[in-house]
Amino acid sequence: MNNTFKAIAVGAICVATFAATSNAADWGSIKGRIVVDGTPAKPAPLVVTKDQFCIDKMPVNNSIVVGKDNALENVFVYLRVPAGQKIDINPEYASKEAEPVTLDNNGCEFHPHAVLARIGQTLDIKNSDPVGHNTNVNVLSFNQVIPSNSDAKVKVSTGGALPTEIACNIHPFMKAWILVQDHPYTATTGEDGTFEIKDIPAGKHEFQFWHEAGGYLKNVKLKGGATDKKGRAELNIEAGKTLDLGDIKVPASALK
Amino acid sequence: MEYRWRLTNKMKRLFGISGFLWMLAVSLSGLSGCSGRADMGPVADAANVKAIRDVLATSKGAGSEQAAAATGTGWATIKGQFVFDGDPPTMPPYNVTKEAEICTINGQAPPQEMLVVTPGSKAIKNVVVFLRDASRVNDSAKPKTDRVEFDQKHCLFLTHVVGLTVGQALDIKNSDNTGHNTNILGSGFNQLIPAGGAIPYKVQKDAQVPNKVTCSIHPWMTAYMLPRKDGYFAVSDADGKFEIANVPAGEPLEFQVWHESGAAPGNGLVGTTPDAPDVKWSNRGRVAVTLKPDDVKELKVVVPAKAFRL
Amino acid sequence: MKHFWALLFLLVPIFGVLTFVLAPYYNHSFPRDISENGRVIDQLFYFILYLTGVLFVATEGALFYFMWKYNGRTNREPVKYSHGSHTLEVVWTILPAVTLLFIAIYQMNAWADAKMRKPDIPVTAEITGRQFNWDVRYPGPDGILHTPDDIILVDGEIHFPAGEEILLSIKAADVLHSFFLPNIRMKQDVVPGMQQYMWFKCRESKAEVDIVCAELCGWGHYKMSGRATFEPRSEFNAWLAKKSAEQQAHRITQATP
Amino acid sequence: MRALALVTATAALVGCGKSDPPPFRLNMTNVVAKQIAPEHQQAIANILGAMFGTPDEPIALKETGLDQKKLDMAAGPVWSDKVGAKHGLYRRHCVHCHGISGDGRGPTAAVLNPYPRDYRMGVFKFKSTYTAAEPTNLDLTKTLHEGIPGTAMPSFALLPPDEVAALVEYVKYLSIRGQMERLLEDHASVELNAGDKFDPANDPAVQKLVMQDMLGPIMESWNGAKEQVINPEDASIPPDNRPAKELEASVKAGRELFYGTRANCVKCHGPTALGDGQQDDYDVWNKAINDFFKATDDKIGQIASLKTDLAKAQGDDATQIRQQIVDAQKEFNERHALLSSLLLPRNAIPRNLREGVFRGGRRPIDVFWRISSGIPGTPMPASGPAGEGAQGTLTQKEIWQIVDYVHSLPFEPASLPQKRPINASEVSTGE
Repeated sequence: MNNTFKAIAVGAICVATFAATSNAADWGSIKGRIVVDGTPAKPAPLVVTKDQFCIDKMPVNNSIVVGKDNALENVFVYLRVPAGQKIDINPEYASKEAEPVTLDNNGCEFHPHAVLARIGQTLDIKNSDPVGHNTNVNVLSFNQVIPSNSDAKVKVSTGGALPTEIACNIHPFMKAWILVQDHPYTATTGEDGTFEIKDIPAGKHEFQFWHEAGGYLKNVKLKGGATDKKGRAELNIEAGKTLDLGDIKVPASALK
Repeated sequence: MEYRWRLTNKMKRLFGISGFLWMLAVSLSGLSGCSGRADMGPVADAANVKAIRDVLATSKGAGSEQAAAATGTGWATIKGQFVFDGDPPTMPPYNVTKEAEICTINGQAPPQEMLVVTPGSKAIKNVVVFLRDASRVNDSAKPKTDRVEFDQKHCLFLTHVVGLTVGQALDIKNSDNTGHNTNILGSGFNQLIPAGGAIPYKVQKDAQVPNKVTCSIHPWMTAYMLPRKDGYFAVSDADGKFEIANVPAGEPLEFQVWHESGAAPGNGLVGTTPDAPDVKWSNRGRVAVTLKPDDVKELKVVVPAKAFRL
Repeated sequence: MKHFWALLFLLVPIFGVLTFVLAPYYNHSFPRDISENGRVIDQLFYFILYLTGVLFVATEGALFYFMWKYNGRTNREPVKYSHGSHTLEVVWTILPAVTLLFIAIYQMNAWADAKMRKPDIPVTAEITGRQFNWDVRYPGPDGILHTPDDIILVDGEIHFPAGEEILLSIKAADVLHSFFLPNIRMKQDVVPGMQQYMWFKCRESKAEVDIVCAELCGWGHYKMSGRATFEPRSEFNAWLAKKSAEQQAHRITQATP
Repeated sequence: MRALALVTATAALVGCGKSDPPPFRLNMTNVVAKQIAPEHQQAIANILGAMFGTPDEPIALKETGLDQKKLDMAAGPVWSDKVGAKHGLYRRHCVHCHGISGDGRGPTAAVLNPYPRDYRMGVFKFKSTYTAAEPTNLDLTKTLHEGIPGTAMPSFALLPPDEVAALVEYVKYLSIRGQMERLLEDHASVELNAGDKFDPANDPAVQKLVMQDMLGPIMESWNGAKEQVINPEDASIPPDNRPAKELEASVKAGRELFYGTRANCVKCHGPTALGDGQQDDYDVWNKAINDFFKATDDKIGQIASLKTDLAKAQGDDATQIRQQIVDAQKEFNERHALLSSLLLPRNAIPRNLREGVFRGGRRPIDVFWRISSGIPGTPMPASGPAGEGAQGTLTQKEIWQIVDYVHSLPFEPASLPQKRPINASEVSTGE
């Protein structure tokens, strides 16, 4: 990584569209794009031994997924609420709270790889493979056999400060990560590395940047400062505006 | 020549030194042996452990399990009404799979009773409220012995939810002209009630949560029976009203609110009492409240849709 | 003091004999014997004890006499060595040999009863010693071991019918153990992979005795104990039936506390 | 002079004598893995000391509802009073394997397979409640009464009932203390930065956090265990002493489920149920240690790559990387110092069902519970519902059929040629 800051082509600027109902006055949004600076280590190929169906599917080790022009996928970006404090939630999210969060065992892979859930929601775990899976969501102490073409529902009752692992004990190579918070201000970066969190109460908030291959994304430079030792950055959300962090470069050495 | 075994001075000194060294080695190994492997990490130091302990001792009880405070004096009454917040789902009819001519009301299968809400007033029926463990029981709430009627008609349990005390008898009637075999789960009672017949069931032991009552011949028939060791329970009626009289006053009480489709663990029902801030709800549908003697506490309980598992 | 060492060594036979004489009064002697042929084994033990006791006191007395007579302070002249005497060697070889031969023959029958003459009766129970527990497996109603209706208990409570010949087959699951019933005067070492047998008959109608492991088998050896209960055949069958029913439990037996 | 040597030798040999009372130690694997600052480690040790006391004088906080008399009976050094009532039961019977703080790493733990239980996670394998629930007192008493066949856990049925009850209470005490410690450590690593103070003595917010937000849920799950017991419906329970033909039908149905694609037992227990299906997974206890070993190895690679970056970097980047190298080196040294005290992680090997040794109890109801709520903390999944009213993978009737099949396995003659597993098509996957 050379010493001068090489500007990389600015990501596509998407126009922030406000939901009609939320009064734009005291809610703001944040968005940005996370890219890898340099080429990260190629994750080790998966050892697939079980079930011919999985072997044929040849699932890929997606612990580090780098998309078009180095976009880093599956980075968890979320508002960090210090222990014991509460944050008020935009009414816009009330309707979404009832919908179940789906997690699909598909092609001996978990879709999505990075799951977001709120305390109170229901996690609906589907299995659309012809082989049986047993999904082990450690944070919910849930570990149940899911036969092919059926599903299991579990109430999301306990959360944690950091994302935790989801595994399948029949196919130990399958892995996903789930972040459970009791507020909706969480996001994961998509294929193009972009993330967006809408309707955040205006004011200074601390945002956590975390990725399974790097843990806390430490000392990452971004607009208005850098993340600290624990991958957090104090950012100010202005009412009615979208704070665009643009491209956030994560050093390749941070991801192993 | 007899050989006299005598230690020469040199050898004596030699023995002395080696003997001493040997003793030293043994003592060192002995001492080091019992100090064990050096464990890592800090150890609590007495000073501020004591400081913290004094502070913690004065703190309030933790979690919803209120510490058993001294029992208060006097009695009070708690009553109120359960109201559904939002528009309630319409109940589909029971899927009658057998003896349709008996089990339907003028050709129509009766609506299910998983969540009975009177339209308009939105009152919720069949919500069970009971005091979890009473430190003292008023005479009016001592276990009763009168009989409770429990009839079945059109393959329906006419009383969907019933509460009774240990010692009471349930007269299980069958006013259909087909057999029902009433099975009270968890109590071991599972008998065939012939058409037009009646069989009494004497309640022996109480339960933490209402027992489900089913009929093996008509599997869609369901009812719930709550046996308690004291009279501190109530089932909300058609307009959602309930009343429990003479509960112990002046001490923290914990009521369990239960509904057959309650979403909280153990079918608890988590509601809200907007106009009674001193009432605290736990996420298992347990209500913590303290009543003043001779006080009649009126609670308007608003229950959101997400509190039900529908 | 001139004869300090002689007197010191005199204490050995004195205390030796005293311990055996006083042991029964301090409950350190043999536990109560409830076995049919326990008497034979006790007699054998006491016979050998007396025999060796007499020899022990004799040799200790000789030792005391020589230490008293030839103590270092009064005998200043150098030691006179003798180059051995043939007759003495012959005598103190023949005498012990004969005595031991006699004991060997004398006890042969008792040993055969206890270890060789296996009664031809069905096995009452199979005991398996595993690190720090005695598991027992009863053949169950069909009388055949290793069938689905066997009754397997792991809490160290073993019951036997009293007043009838019992045959036990004993195994070890991991390391050396030794199934020892002090009150029955029977002890059987078990080696993993080998099948051992033990047979006895309890002459009392009701008794509850200890089971102990008599072969060091690891840190928990001291804890590897059990209770053997002897009861009439009717009570034994009732107990077995209760345990068999418990083992078939499909329902929760007691209310959760 | 020789007399002097004699005296020192005897003093040395006897010298071990009265050592000072053993203290509780923190879970250093977790503390070092989470890089908790030393002053926060001390604060955690103090809070735990205040709430739970020491191994010799345990404290039963009224919020935990534990019985102080039982804890006193079980804790402390081994002695018995005039009346013969025994004290220090934990140290007399359990500490050798389970360790002073219940970490399952007592002096004998290294030679045992499987390792003794680490209570501090609050996860128990053999119980009658739903997967996520804690065991009831009856479950813990049953484990003490019958021990765990197939492991080195012996039966303590010969202890009088009040001693067994005291030991059960002390195990719950160690477990609650362990769960509390884990929450404190998680809090310290996520919320606290280097300089922050963490002292409930003079900060009511921390006191509320510790006593209510942390201890509340722990006690609620322990106290709620009684209501989480899985009580199979009477209708699903097969009748007692049923005819052989009916049993065979049930065993056959159980066999189809065992090899079928709904219960998937064959995937881990292997085509011939010898436990040779899936042997490279870990239970939660060993996974934590395995992750610790792997993270320590990764540290080496990380330091190396940082060094290569340092060679290329200048200016403030260089100082930053140099600082990162120092931190990484410090962490590696701490980890390395701990490695020697850790026991090598072992894989969780699925049970060989043909041995007929049932660790959690051989009664049909015990095997029903193992299948219905799985074995928490291990890869064994639940096939029944996850909680009251939830939807299980198999119906209770089907679980009883698998119980019959599992009970018939040890008596299936080994000489019977093992049929190739029924491929999916043959087995009905319909409801």
